[in-house]
Amino acid sequence: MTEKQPLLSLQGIKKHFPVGSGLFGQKSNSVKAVDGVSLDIYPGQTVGLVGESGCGKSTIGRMVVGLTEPTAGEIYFEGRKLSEYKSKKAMGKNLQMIFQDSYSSLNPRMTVADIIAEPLVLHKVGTHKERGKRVDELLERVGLAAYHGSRYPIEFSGGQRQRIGIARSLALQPKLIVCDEPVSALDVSIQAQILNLLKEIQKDLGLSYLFIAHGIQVVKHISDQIAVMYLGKIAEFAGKEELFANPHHPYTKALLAAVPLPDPKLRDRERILLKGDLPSPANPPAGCRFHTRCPVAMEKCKVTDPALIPTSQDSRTACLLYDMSIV
Amino acid sequence: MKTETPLLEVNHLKTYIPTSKGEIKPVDDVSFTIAKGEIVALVGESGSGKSVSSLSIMRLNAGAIKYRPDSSILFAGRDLLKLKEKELRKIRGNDIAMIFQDPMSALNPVHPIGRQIAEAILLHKKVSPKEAQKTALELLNKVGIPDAQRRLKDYPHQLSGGMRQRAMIAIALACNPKLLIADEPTTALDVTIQSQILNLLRDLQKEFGISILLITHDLGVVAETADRVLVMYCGKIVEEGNVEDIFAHPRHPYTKGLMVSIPSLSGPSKETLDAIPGVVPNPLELPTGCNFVTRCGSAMAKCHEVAPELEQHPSGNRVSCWLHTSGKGDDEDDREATALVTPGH
Amino acid sequence: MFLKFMLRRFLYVIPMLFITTLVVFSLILLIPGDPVLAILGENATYEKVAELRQQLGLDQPVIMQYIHWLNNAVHGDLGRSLFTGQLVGHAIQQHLAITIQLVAVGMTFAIAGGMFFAITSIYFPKSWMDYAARFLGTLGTAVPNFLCAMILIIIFSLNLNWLPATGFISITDGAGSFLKHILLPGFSLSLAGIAVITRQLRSSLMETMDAEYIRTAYAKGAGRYRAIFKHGLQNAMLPVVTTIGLLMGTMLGATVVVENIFAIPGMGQLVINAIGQRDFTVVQGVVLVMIVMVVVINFLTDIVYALLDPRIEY
Amino acid sequence: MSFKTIFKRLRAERLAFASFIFLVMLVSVALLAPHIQPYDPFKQDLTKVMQLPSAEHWLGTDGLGCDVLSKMLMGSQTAIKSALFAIMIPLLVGVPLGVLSGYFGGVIDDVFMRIVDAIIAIPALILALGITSALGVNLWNAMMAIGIVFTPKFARLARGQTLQVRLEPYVEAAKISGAGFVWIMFRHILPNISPPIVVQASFNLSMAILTETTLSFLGMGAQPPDVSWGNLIQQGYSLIYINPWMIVYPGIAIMLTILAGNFLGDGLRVALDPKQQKIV
Amino acid sequence: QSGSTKTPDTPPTANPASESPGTPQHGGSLTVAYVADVTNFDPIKGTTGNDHALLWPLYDTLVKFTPDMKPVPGLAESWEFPDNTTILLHLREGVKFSDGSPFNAEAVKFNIDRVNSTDSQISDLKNIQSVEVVDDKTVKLQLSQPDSSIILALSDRGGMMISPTAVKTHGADYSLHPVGAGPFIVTSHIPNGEIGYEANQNYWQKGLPYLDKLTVKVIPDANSQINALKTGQVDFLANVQPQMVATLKADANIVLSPTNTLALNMIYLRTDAPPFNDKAARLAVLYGINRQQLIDAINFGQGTVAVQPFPKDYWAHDDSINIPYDPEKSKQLLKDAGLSNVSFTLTTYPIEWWTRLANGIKGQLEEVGITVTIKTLEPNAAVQSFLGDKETNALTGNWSGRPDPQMTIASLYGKDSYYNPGKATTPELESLIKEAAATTDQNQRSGLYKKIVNTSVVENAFSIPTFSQPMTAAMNKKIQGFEPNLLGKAIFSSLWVEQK
Ligand SMILES: Nc1ncnc2c1ncn2[C@@H]1O[C@H](COP(=O)(O)OP(=O)(O)OP(=O)(O)O)[C@@H](O)[C@H]1O
Ligand SMILES: Nc1ncnc2c1ncn2[C@@H]1O[C@H](COP(=O)(O)OP(=O)(O)OP(=O)(O)O)[C@@H](O)[C@H]1O
Ligand SMILES: [Mg+2]
Ligand SMILES: [Mg+2]
Ligand code: NI
Repeated sequence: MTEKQPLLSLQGIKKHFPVGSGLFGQKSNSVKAVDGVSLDIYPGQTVGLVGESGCGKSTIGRMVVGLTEPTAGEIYFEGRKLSEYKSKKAMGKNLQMIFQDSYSSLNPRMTVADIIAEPLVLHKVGTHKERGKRVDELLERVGLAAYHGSRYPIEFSGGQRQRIGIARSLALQPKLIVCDEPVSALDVSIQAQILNLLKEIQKDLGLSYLFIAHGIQVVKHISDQIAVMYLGKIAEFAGKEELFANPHHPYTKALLAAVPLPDPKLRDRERILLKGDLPSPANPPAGCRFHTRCPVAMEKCKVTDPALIPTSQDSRTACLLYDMSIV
Repeated sequence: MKTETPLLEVNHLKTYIPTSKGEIKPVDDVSFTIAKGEIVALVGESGSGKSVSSLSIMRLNAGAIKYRPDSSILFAGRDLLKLKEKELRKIRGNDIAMIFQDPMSALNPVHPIGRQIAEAILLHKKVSPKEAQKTALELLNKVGIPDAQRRLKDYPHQLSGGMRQRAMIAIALACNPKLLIADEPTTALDVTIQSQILNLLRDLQKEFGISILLITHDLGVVAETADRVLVMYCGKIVEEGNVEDIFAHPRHPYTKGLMVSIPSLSGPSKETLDAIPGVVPNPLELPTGCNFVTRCGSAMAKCHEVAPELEQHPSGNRVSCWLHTSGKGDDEDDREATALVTPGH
Repeated sequence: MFLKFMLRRFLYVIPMLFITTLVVFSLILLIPGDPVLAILGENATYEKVAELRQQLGLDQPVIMQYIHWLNNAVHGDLGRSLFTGQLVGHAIQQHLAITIQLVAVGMTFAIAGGMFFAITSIYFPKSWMDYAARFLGTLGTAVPNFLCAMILIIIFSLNLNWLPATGFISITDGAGSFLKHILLPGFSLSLAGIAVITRQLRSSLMETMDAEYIRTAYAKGAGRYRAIFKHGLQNAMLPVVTTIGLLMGTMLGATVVVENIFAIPGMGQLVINAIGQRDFTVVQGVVLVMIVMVVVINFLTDIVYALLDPRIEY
Repeated sequence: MSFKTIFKRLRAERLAFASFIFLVMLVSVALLAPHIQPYDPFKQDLTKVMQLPSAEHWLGTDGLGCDVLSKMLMGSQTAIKSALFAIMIPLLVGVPLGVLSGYFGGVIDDVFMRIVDAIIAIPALILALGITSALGVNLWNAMMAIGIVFTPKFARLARGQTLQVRLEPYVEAAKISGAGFVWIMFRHILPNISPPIVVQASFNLSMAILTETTLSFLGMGAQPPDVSWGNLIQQGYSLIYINPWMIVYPGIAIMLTILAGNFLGDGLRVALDPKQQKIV
Repeated sequence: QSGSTKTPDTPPTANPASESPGTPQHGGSLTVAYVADVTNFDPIKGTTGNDHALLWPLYDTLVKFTPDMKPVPGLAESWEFPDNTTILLHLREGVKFSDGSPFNAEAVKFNIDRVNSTDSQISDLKNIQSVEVVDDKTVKLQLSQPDSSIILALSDRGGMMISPTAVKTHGADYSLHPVGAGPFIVTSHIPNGEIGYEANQNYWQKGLPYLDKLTVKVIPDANSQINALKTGQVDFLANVQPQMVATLKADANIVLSPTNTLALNMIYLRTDAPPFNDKAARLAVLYGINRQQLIDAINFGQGTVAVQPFPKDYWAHDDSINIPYDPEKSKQLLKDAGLSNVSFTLTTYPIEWWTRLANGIKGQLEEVGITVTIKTLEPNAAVQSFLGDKETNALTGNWSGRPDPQMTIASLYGKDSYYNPGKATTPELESLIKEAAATTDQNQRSGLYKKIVNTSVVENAFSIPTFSQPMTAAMNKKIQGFEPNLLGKAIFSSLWVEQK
């Protein structure tokens, strides 16, 4: 790892959503959407976040950009606590987000130029004219033409809308962009275009991404490090090559095995089939959260919740198989 | 090609939809067959007409749909497009069954799933509701839902996504259909669940010899599941062939493009992906000539003028591309493309 | 669990009743025209007015009057009419049964009619019945109910002489004559309701019939009839159930007009009379009872909703 | 969506467009009323009351010998002015309250919504009667009462819509960029919740006219010398055995206007629904 | 006029115009449509003039009246005036209340004391200082000052005898269990719905009533009344609205019985504030109204021009008093007084007929240069606004009439009269009113009333009479025995049904 100071550092963050209601509407239970996650992102790096639906990926992203307050833990940005920022405004300059649903992330009643200019207006950047110029630049940067600015989102295809969303997120020249499944809704051919664009932009501007996705191929393509999440916790965190070459956590292994490969010759390869579904985050299993589905679960997994421990130079895993301290 | 008569034979299917802005042709002259016990995959981008084709088989398309009169869909010798609604009803759910992409919305939210499975049985078999419930229980067990007895009384919202899709499959299997049409059955599911469901489908196919028309846009799913592949683009089939063949030697530029635009899981990742440029044309403003011409890297003048026919390629595949009209070999391109897909092997 | 749900829903009703009664109470006190002057008429001397005001408690601060009234109301005492001296509770009892019968019939017509037209319209799309149902769904909301009542009377009473033009016979005094008397007012009362339910149910059914589970039903081999009645209707009824609760308030309000035209001695007549006379105790009492009825109906619709929709957690 | 597209899409809805044309005509008639009415609508002639239609008075005369046609024209002006007035109240009061309530949630929301529920529980006509008698019997007070009665409905609608819109990613994107409530409300929420509110307003414009008619019938609406269709109907009702036509004209005018308002509302619902749009 | 207007309470007189052929037949039942329910079955608590018709079947009064409003014996067989502040009432023998308790001097004292108690809304008898039981059948009324109206006032609410036993038994709930000595008893009452009466088997007048059963249906809406009558749901309609007369005339099954009444349309003026503190302005209004035109237009010809508070056939009426419609004179009056731009607010009720009338008046007055602003308030609020809050200059109202002219004058033109909120008077008028109160001879009295009317209306225009309101009863042709009276309040107990 680099000695540099991380750009973003999550330290033991939790997010519990109160749910359900007692007789008088009092909250009786909570969904432990994120339950103690620590993660660092370094400048110019991309950290991928994968995991099954509902495991808390988006919640982390939203906490990073300040859309949700963590229940516990701290987020540091450039060494400063996010909670110390006076306003969202100050954060918004450095932290931006790209959303999954390219349609609903653009206000259908605003022109594309207005949408892209919005962050600039909010931060009182430049004059009206200058902003206009910047919008044109941004549009071109993402592969659209300046004349597209006067149109409405409805007039664009999904991929084009995603480009507009990217242009908007770039407007304030942020240092980190949270990409919450930016390509899941797109066709493969378009997906590739957007992934290329994101990479290009990173190269040009040197920014960092927190890249959230289900699709492990996509994450692999774009990330430097990858965090595999399971039920509100990080199961394994590793450098990309390391993770694929040598996965440690049984969940990571199962996940990789489950991805269908576009090669019919590999169809009969051996693979680990996980039983059952993801348990509800409202009452996660005791001990290791994965033990209910883990093909190699041990007795102690039912009681001990494993910590994230280094398994190799570049990776850490939360699994008792690798934790020698617990017998 | 198989010599025995296929289970399903779709001939020149043309499904047109009149809209206020003009007629769109989501399915325009599509022909294919499905043999008994075969899994055929239909792949293509969003909007290419996969769902409309599959719905046309059972004539379930919504709205003011027109099937052109020269189309025919022969199932066990009968033209489904010409059947009376009443006769068709006897086939739906009985000989041909369907499962859909989003099992949440495809299940009636106000009925317990037991009732929904039993209904499929009661509609076709003269059995008592009690027996139907019993069969439903067996089906739930068969599709691998644990604690099936209790689940019978559960409502869809009480099940997880994977279980819902299993319940959908149970409904589809209720009357031992000969053909199962699965329209993106795993798109809404997580990969770990997806592999469970795909496994289940494969097992069912093996056990009962059901034919499956599997609609998907995930080439990985195709590679892992299908026997034969149909690639659709803008309402037409652009390439058809054996699964190994297609993946080893994609011939149509679109098929090739699809294969290279997926990031590969094995081996080192490339800096940039070879994306197909441009976007799918608006169905109301299809280009003249080949539909793919606007995005094709090897488009020729001819491509802009005349649409190619789907022709038999010497390899056995059928391709609809001027690059591959009879006699013209082009194995160099093929090798290059294939290499991109599976560099590690 | 279900009992707990009901209890929770019920507890929620209490603050609502409290606010409602406060609104009604203050509103009534805002109404100009001193009831004391009206009661005393030509004999209104200064002393007499003051005396009567005190006697009626009208000299106290409004909030005290409210608290006093509320306290009594909770104990079932709604006071006495300022004019007739009759116990308000008693007066309401006499009128309530009539209005309940009227509204029940109106509601039945509205629901039955609305469902009939909506389903017909969906079952036979683009047929004349569809257009008729759609037209009715709009027309019904466009005809003031007194006009409707008048037209009905002109046709069925004055010209055909089939049904009586005025009056009311309680169902306990003979179902036949009850029906004869209630048909016209019941229909006039329900016209807007029929229209509203037709519209609502039709659009909700239309949406439902596009749902994927309907396609699933067809894919199973179900026919139209089954798709609509077994699968579509229950889902489509859900939003309508809420509407039905709201309709109740509209209908209770409309009894003011309908009861007037058909000379039916119900709550509507009672309240409009009392408003005219500034008989505050009666107005307060009647409005309170009407609100309680609406609230109870809404409570029941919530319960029905929860029963119809298994997704509601209780 | 620009007005042009909305207009284009509305034109595709035939009935709605016809209604739109009708309403435009009605508004023109209302605006032109002072110039096109054949007589001064207030000019009484007690020697010629309740006359049947004639060449001189196309629709006859009313109970004071005024020209009914002129009064009808005048009434169209009143109908439009008063209905707009009535609808302004929920739009200016109910909608902002609903937006606030939906956006901030929590205690404000609880309190607002309890009040809204409570007011909705009061039978509307009775509430309107109460407010009118509290404010005094005349047209504007009646319309104000109607406006007040409509307000909770709009508040509820606006709240529900806001609840949805405030979670839309585009609102979150604005929040990330540092937008405050006021910005979000005016740039994002109001424009996006306006279609259902416009639709509702379109229905309620006609509801306002209808309710005024009912209030007039009960003697709590517009009072002569103010001219409204409602009080023409009231007069027509009370003099129906002298000249039944007197109730027919305002009756038809009201019904057509309401029908048009409802059809237009239906059409707008479709025209303003972005779901119905396709990528071009 | 129209149904729900509150009319300050009134008494009776009329033309015995109706000819009832044949002899009365006993038995049968009758359904009457009536505009409003009784406000209270306790006569001292009722508040509107509409109550009488519903109370008379139940309560006999000490004095009754002829159709032209002359007093005739009722429960009091005769009366005498030993001096001008004493009245002796000789009661009828053998009368019992319907609960069986006897009607005697004690009961009369009980009732009259009750009328003058604080519970009571009646002020007609306030000049009765004390009631003395002379013997079982004789009562002595001691007056505080001469009051010629007392005798006819005893035919009104104040003279309705209720059973003291019933009052003692039921107390505050008496009104739910009313007991009188009238021809009927109340058997059922659905408030705002229906009152059921049955013949009182113990009625003192043998052979009466003819009917076994009388049902009164409350139908406030005028159109609904007509519908009910036309469809045969009711047999009798006490008061047909003027605009309905024509349609009923055309119906062969229905007989109309029109009569003139003491009821009168008035414009009450606020005489202590501009513009009506100026006599010229008042007189300009008096002359500026075309009364016949109002009758024709607003009432479709029903009614007669009135310029004095007493109608034509009434003994207090004087033919010589006449005020022609004279717009020129109005203008002249205003000009002479130097008044220009006279304008005033006229309050009326939110009822179609009333607003039409008020607008008619407005139109007429505008022709003589007086601007009228109409303010519509509900009856109760209107009266309060005019009399109490002094917010408006004038009120259209109806004077519902009183049995005795003295009662009328006392209510309208006395210094402290209820309908004289400006306390307008002249010394001459005051003394005339006093004198009339002390006079019992009818001829003398009518002379005095002529003078009173001359001063208050013709010379000073303290309030402006417009036209007298006719009363038209409508009934199924099988109904006989209806006797209309000048008071304009129907008496149901004389009705009988022709049986085929
Ligand atoms: N506002 C909220 N209130 C209550 N529960 C919430 C809320 N937001 C998220 N959750 C719950 O928290 C858990 C994690 O949600 P999150 O959206 O972070 O998952 P995810 O990993 O992004 O899933 P997906 O891949 O489906 O987007 C889920 O169980 C979800 O239901
Ligand atoms: N009922 C309809 N009315 C109008 N257009 C329709 C209708 N159904 C489908 N289409 C259009 O037909 C084309 C093909 O649609 P289809 O649903 O078959 O695509 P698909 O290949 O299944 O896509 P996806 O992968 O998104 O499911 C699309 O352009 C779609 O917009
Ligand atoms: Mg997510
Ligand atoms: Mg599809
Ligand atoms: Ni491999």
